[in-house]
Amino acid sequence: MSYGDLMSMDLPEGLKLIDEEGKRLDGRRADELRPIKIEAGVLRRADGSAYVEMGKNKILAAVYGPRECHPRHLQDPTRAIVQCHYNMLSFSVDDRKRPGPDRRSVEISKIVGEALEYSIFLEQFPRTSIDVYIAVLQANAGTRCAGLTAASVAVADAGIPMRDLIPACAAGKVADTVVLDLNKEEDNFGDADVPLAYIPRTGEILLLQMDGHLTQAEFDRAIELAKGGCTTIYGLQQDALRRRYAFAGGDAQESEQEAGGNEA
Amino acid sequence: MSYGDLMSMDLPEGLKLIDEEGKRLDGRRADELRPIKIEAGVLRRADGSAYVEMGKNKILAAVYGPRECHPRHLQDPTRAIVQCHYNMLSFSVDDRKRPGPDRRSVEISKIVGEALEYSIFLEQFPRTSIDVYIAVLQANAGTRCAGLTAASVAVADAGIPMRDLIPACAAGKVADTVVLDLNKEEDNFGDADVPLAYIPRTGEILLLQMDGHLTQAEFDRAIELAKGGCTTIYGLQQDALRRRYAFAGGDAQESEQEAGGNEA
Amino acid sequence: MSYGDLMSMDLPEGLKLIDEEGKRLDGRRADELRPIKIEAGVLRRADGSAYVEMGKNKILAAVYGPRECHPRHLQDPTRAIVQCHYNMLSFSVDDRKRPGPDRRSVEISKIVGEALEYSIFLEQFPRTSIDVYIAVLQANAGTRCAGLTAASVAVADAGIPMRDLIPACAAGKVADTVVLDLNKEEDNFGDADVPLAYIPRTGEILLLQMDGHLTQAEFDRAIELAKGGCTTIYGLQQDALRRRYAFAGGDAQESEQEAGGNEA
Amino acid sequence: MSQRSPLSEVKKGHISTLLSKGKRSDGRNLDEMRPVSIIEGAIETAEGSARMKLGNTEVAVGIKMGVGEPFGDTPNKGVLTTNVELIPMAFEEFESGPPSPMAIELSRVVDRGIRESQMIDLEGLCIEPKKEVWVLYVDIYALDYDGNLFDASSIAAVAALKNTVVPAKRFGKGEDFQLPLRSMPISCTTVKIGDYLVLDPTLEEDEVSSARLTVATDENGDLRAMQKGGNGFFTYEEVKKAIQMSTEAGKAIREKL
Amino acid sequence: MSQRSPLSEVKKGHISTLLSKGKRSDGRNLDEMRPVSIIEGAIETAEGSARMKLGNTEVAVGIKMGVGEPFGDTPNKGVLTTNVELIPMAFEEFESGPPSPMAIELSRVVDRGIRESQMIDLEGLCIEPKKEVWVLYVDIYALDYDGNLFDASSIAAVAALKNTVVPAKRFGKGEDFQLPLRSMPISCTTVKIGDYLVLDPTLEEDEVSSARLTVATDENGDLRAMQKGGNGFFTYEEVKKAIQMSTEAGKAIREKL
Amino acid sequence: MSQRSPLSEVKKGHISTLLSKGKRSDGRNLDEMRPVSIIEGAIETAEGSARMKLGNTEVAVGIKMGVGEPFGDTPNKGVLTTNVELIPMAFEEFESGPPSPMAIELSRVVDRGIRESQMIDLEGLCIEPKKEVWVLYVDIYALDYDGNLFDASSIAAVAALKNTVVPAKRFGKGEDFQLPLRSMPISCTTVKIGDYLVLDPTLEEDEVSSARLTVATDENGDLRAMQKGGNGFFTYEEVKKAIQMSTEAGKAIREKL
Repeated sequence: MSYGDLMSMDLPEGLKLIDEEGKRLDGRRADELRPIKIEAGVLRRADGSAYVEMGKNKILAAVYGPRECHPRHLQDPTRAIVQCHYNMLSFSVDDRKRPGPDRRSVEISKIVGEALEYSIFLEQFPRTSIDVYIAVLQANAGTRCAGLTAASVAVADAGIPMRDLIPACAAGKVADTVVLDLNKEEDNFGDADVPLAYIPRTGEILLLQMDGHLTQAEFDRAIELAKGGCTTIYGLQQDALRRRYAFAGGDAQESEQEAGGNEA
Repeated sequence: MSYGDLMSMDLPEGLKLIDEEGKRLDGRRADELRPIKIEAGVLRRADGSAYVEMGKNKILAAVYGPRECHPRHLQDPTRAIVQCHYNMLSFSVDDRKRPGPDRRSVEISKIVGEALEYSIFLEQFPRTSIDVYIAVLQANAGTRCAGLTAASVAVADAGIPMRDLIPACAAGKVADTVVLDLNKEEDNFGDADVPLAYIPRTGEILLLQMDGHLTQAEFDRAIELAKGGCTTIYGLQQDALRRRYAFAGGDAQESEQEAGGNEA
Repeated sequence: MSYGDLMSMDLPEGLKLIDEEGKRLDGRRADELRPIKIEAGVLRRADGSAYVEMGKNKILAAVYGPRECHPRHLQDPTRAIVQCHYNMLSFSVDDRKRPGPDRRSVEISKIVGEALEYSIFLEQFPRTSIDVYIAVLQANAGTRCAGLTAASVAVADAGIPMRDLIPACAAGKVADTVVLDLNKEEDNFGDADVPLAYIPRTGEILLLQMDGHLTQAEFDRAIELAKGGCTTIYGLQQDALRRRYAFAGGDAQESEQEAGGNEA
Repeated sequence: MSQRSPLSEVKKGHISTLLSKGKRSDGRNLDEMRPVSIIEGAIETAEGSARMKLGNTEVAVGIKMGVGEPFGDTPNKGVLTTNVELIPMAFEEFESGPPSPMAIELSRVVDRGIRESQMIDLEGLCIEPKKEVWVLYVDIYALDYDGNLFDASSIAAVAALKNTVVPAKRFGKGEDFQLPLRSMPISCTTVKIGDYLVLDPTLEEDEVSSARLTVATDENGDLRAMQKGGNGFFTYEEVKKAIQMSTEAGKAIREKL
Repeated sequence: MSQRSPLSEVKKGHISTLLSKGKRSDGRNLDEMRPVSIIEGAIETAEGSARMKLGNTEVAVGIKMGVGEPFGDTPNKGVLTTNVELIPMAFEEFESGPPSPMAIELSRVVDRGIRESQMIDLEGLCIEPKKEVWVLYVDIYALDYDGNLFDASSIAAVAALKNTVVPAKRFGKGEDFQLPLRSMPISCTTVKIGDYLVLDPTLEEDEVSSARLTVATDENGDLRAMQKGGNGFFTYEEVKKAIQMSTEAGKAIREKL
Repeated sequence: MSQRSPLSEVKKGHISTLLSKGKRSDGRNLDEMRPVSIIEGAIETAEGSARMKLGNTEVAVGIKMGVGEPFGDTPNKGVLTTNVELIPMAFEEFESGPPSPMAIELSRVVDRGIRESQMIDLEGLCIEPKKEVWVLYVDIYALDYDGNLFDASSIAAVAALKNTVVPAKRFGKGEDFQLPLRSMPISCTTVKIGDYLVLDPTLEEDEVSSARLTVATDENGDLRAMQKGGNGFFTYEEVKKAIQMSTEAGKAIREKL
């Protein structure tokens, strides 16, 4: 069955999002993340950059700054501002997306940028702008979380003083089951999606949305799973930066790190 | 018969815009205004505001300023400028209007703004802008005149020094008769429309347009009727401001004033 | 046969772009330019202007400047910049063109502006802009070359110090023959087009494009023809300026100069 | 929310001092909404409408409908479009022109509150599958701004949808009928100022807050949509408390509609 | 017209002094148009065209036609679109980009002069009712600007429409035919400088004027469209006088077309 | 290329001195391309794709296809659209918003290299003449910019087209099939610095150059497209030399694809 079929239809007959053994379409358990690969320092021109694969999501993030703030009227004399631009490339989805920002990407840029602002010591760079660009090369549900995960590594790669790295992932509800990290089929045919950005060390929630229908108990379980996912991703972010600094000066390494299970 | 029917068709058979007794579709005589209600000071955030109902027209006007002029290149070192924005809300007409200015609203904003400029002592506020916003909540022919009537009260409510209030209304030609204050059906099926803004005290004409076909004698008669309408509206504008100042400090009163006949 | 027919179809049966005697559809030989008329100083408001007819092309060019550079961020403290705007009027082509710049006109504006920059002593006017406007009133293939030819005369007419005038014309390949100065039918049904701007005195090539399919030998022949065309046009540009200055003070003269053959 | 000018630091101090005494500058309790007044159906040119005041914040909502084609992936469902216009009439910092990120976030949060809660029976708006469906525009205009447009917009939209009559006759599609509704989710918003959570913030409170949480709940107290905003954080305990405040306030407002 | 810089006060003084002696800086009488020159049909790619000079003001008008759908409320009428482009070639203050309010007002006044006067027999442009009609674009470009584009644009548009041939053959709709016209309204514009009314203002006169009145009259001297502009006023006596000047000047121009 | 700041004069001096010794700052010969690395087919959501590095310049190209109507004048041909996006991720001077003249020139040069060379058999993309054809979008994104996007873009586009599979099954139009290609033109670009011609300029070299020539050649060494840019000049001898350098480099790259 092709992508396109799955996208534009009701759940095809006979297809079960979760089978008798509790396995999901791609073989994962309910509390399992998709395979994740994080690489820091992948672009030459940007001040900092990162590449993230999360399942079939492929995402680049680049950071420029702190630098002079454009447009001027956004300058804040007391601190830096973060200008975040989330961008799905035209070929990252099944039906070609017109280049340029649509309303969805403006909203995601706003909430991802707000989360990043919290993580940066903005007061150290008054009047400047820190510009964060997220390019989704291939999308498969969960791009805002994977994009924020990448962007946070790129900010660190740019050497900008940070409170902490920000990991993010979603939990949701599929076939009456609360599961971690929905893929595209689960997102299309599921009942709810809860993207979360959460700093494990402090318990701070920086991004939180919810779509769909959850009882308050289901919501609690979703947050519990997503917190666990964030904890795993946080470790992978740190690994990526460690590899980057270990090999600094040479080309960024193509070292892959897979996140299998997740003891959330 | 619904609005939509009337709008998109020729005049339905058997329907007469003016009957044997000289009465119009809504029962008015040729020289009669629609019922008018004017209220000043209806919004909290704006520096001045007014609400006008003129027949089935429902219009809000708000004024901000004098304040710093944006965009800068429009600043005049010798006086204030008036920036007027006439805006039909999407649901104010039968077929939804796309939000944002179209060519018609740009033209109306320009001529209404020019009329307002004359009424304000602009020289007292060099380099500033006086920003006037007109929102048409419900439209039924004559919105530019009702909008200017409302905007002028809002300028007064903002305490901006004025030469005089500006009343405005239209006259026109319907079924070979020159009539005052066309409603929507008359505007759609009539022969000519003449919007006028006229200061009764001085005889100054600040807004004047004409569409359709009039002999010069018919034009004279139309102006005569519209002058009379302006005189009546001028009184209602003053009443609204008097009520506003009488109760200043408390909430604006929901006092209604209807204009029945009109001895033009 | 109407224009429209020729435009939207394959080459109509029986029609030969070049006949047995080597004559083209409009009777020209392979190395012949279309009739050309150049007039300088045709507008009153602009600092310099010119009108060019090249076959059925009718083109106006106007120059303003050197003047303050807008937008500011384009200012160069060491020299003037040239801002060129090539504009096809809506009725200059068979199918109405929407007013305003499309991608084609942005590209032409860029390459024509770059050619003009070379010809002007920009260093004499730091921080300023020289604004060049080209309006195509009627188009019939070769408008970028005719537009550059006109613009260069307009710059001279504005009294801006120049290295030299820039003549431009195209050569191309039609029915297996390399020919000079393609008209619209030849452009539509031909195999290649090579616009060229070339200063005869110095041999400098300032504009060069190629579309289609040419062997390197055919390309050489096309350049040879186009150089000859430029030499002829250069003479007509000089004549136009001489007529303009001879009658300076009075209205520009309607003197026509036709370029018949061309000994390239 | 994000701009921390010296002035707002002073304001923040003042507001925080009050909050530490359990008070707000307009006298409300921390979990109390401002007075709500709703006038339904006042716009005759709209298929449904509401003008709503939430304290000094005022919005006008109009519903317009038309006939159009369904989307390819929902051939038997009507089409819903929600749009919030932050017109400069309402506030000196709102500008004409393309919608700001704030307006876009607002539109999308209100839209999700209506869409994801399945409030409207969109299948009841199908005329002929794959060919013709009703298209429904929810247009929300801010007229007077004193904070918390999230709740004013979404509650007024619900009120306008409630009195919407599908203009079938005008379009030659049979008799007019009431817009088919199902559940009725209510959105309520809490912001965090210092360590305090306050419901339904005024503009002044909004400006000194660090984070915002909008929660839409249904008749059963289930969650239907949620949106965190602002460059501050919530702990999970704070999220739970905000959900509780929104659920309670939502109940009270639902009774008024 | 509205910007009163110190410089223009001086200019205004000079022009007013002349006017008080019944003179204008270019030697014309107060009720005299500048020389008019019109070249019809010069643009072969257009269905109709005119280049017109009114003194030093110059415009080019081209008519393009195509086949399209009628509007729902006029199923048996052709579609007319009028557009004025104030391109920067014509004047240093004209800018590229979206049309300015001045350009929009101009377009709409010219459009009304053509549309409301019922100059074009739009029913003669119906091909098949409800399905196919001729679409007609009147595109007006300012090439050289020295005031009073209202009259230059509308007169040149009338001239271009007069020589327009409907390109029926090219669209496979039978034989070409002359665009069906009825009346021929002419617009003439008067401005007020101090207490004087002057016809057909130059740019210099326009800049020091306080108000403008454009009046379109037909063969019978009836009024077909009117537009007041500027932030000054007219008395009704002045309006009457301006109408009279426009009517007379319109007659003279009509004879030249 | 055109901005000659004092800094770039210094840079230019340095680069020229090296060139006079036959050297370039990265050690290449004057007629040598930077290392090329191409990963084909990495984007699963695209019908065809390539990520390409040319030295430190990097682009991603994706091909998307759909079904649409043909243009009236080519009723039996598929529709091709080429677009280059200079996103700000790639370079601090690239800006969001409408495409810059640089981006437009790039798009059009790459488009002509594909279109005029008749690389794609567009007639093989006709489904039903006059009614349905395949529509093909070539979308090129600059990810990392160090000069010469002309060649990186056009070569990556060729690579992506090579691995493109027409998604016929997804659109209910039969079995998927390989995109039908004919010739394979390769574009190579030379710039002029002082009197020297250098192939495949870095950004630094591009900034100090006076003129640019992009030449697309096919398997036979025939010319398929050409574009001169920059405000300097070439002599005809220089043009011939640049063509020769591009032809040679094109051959080498064609072998790698």
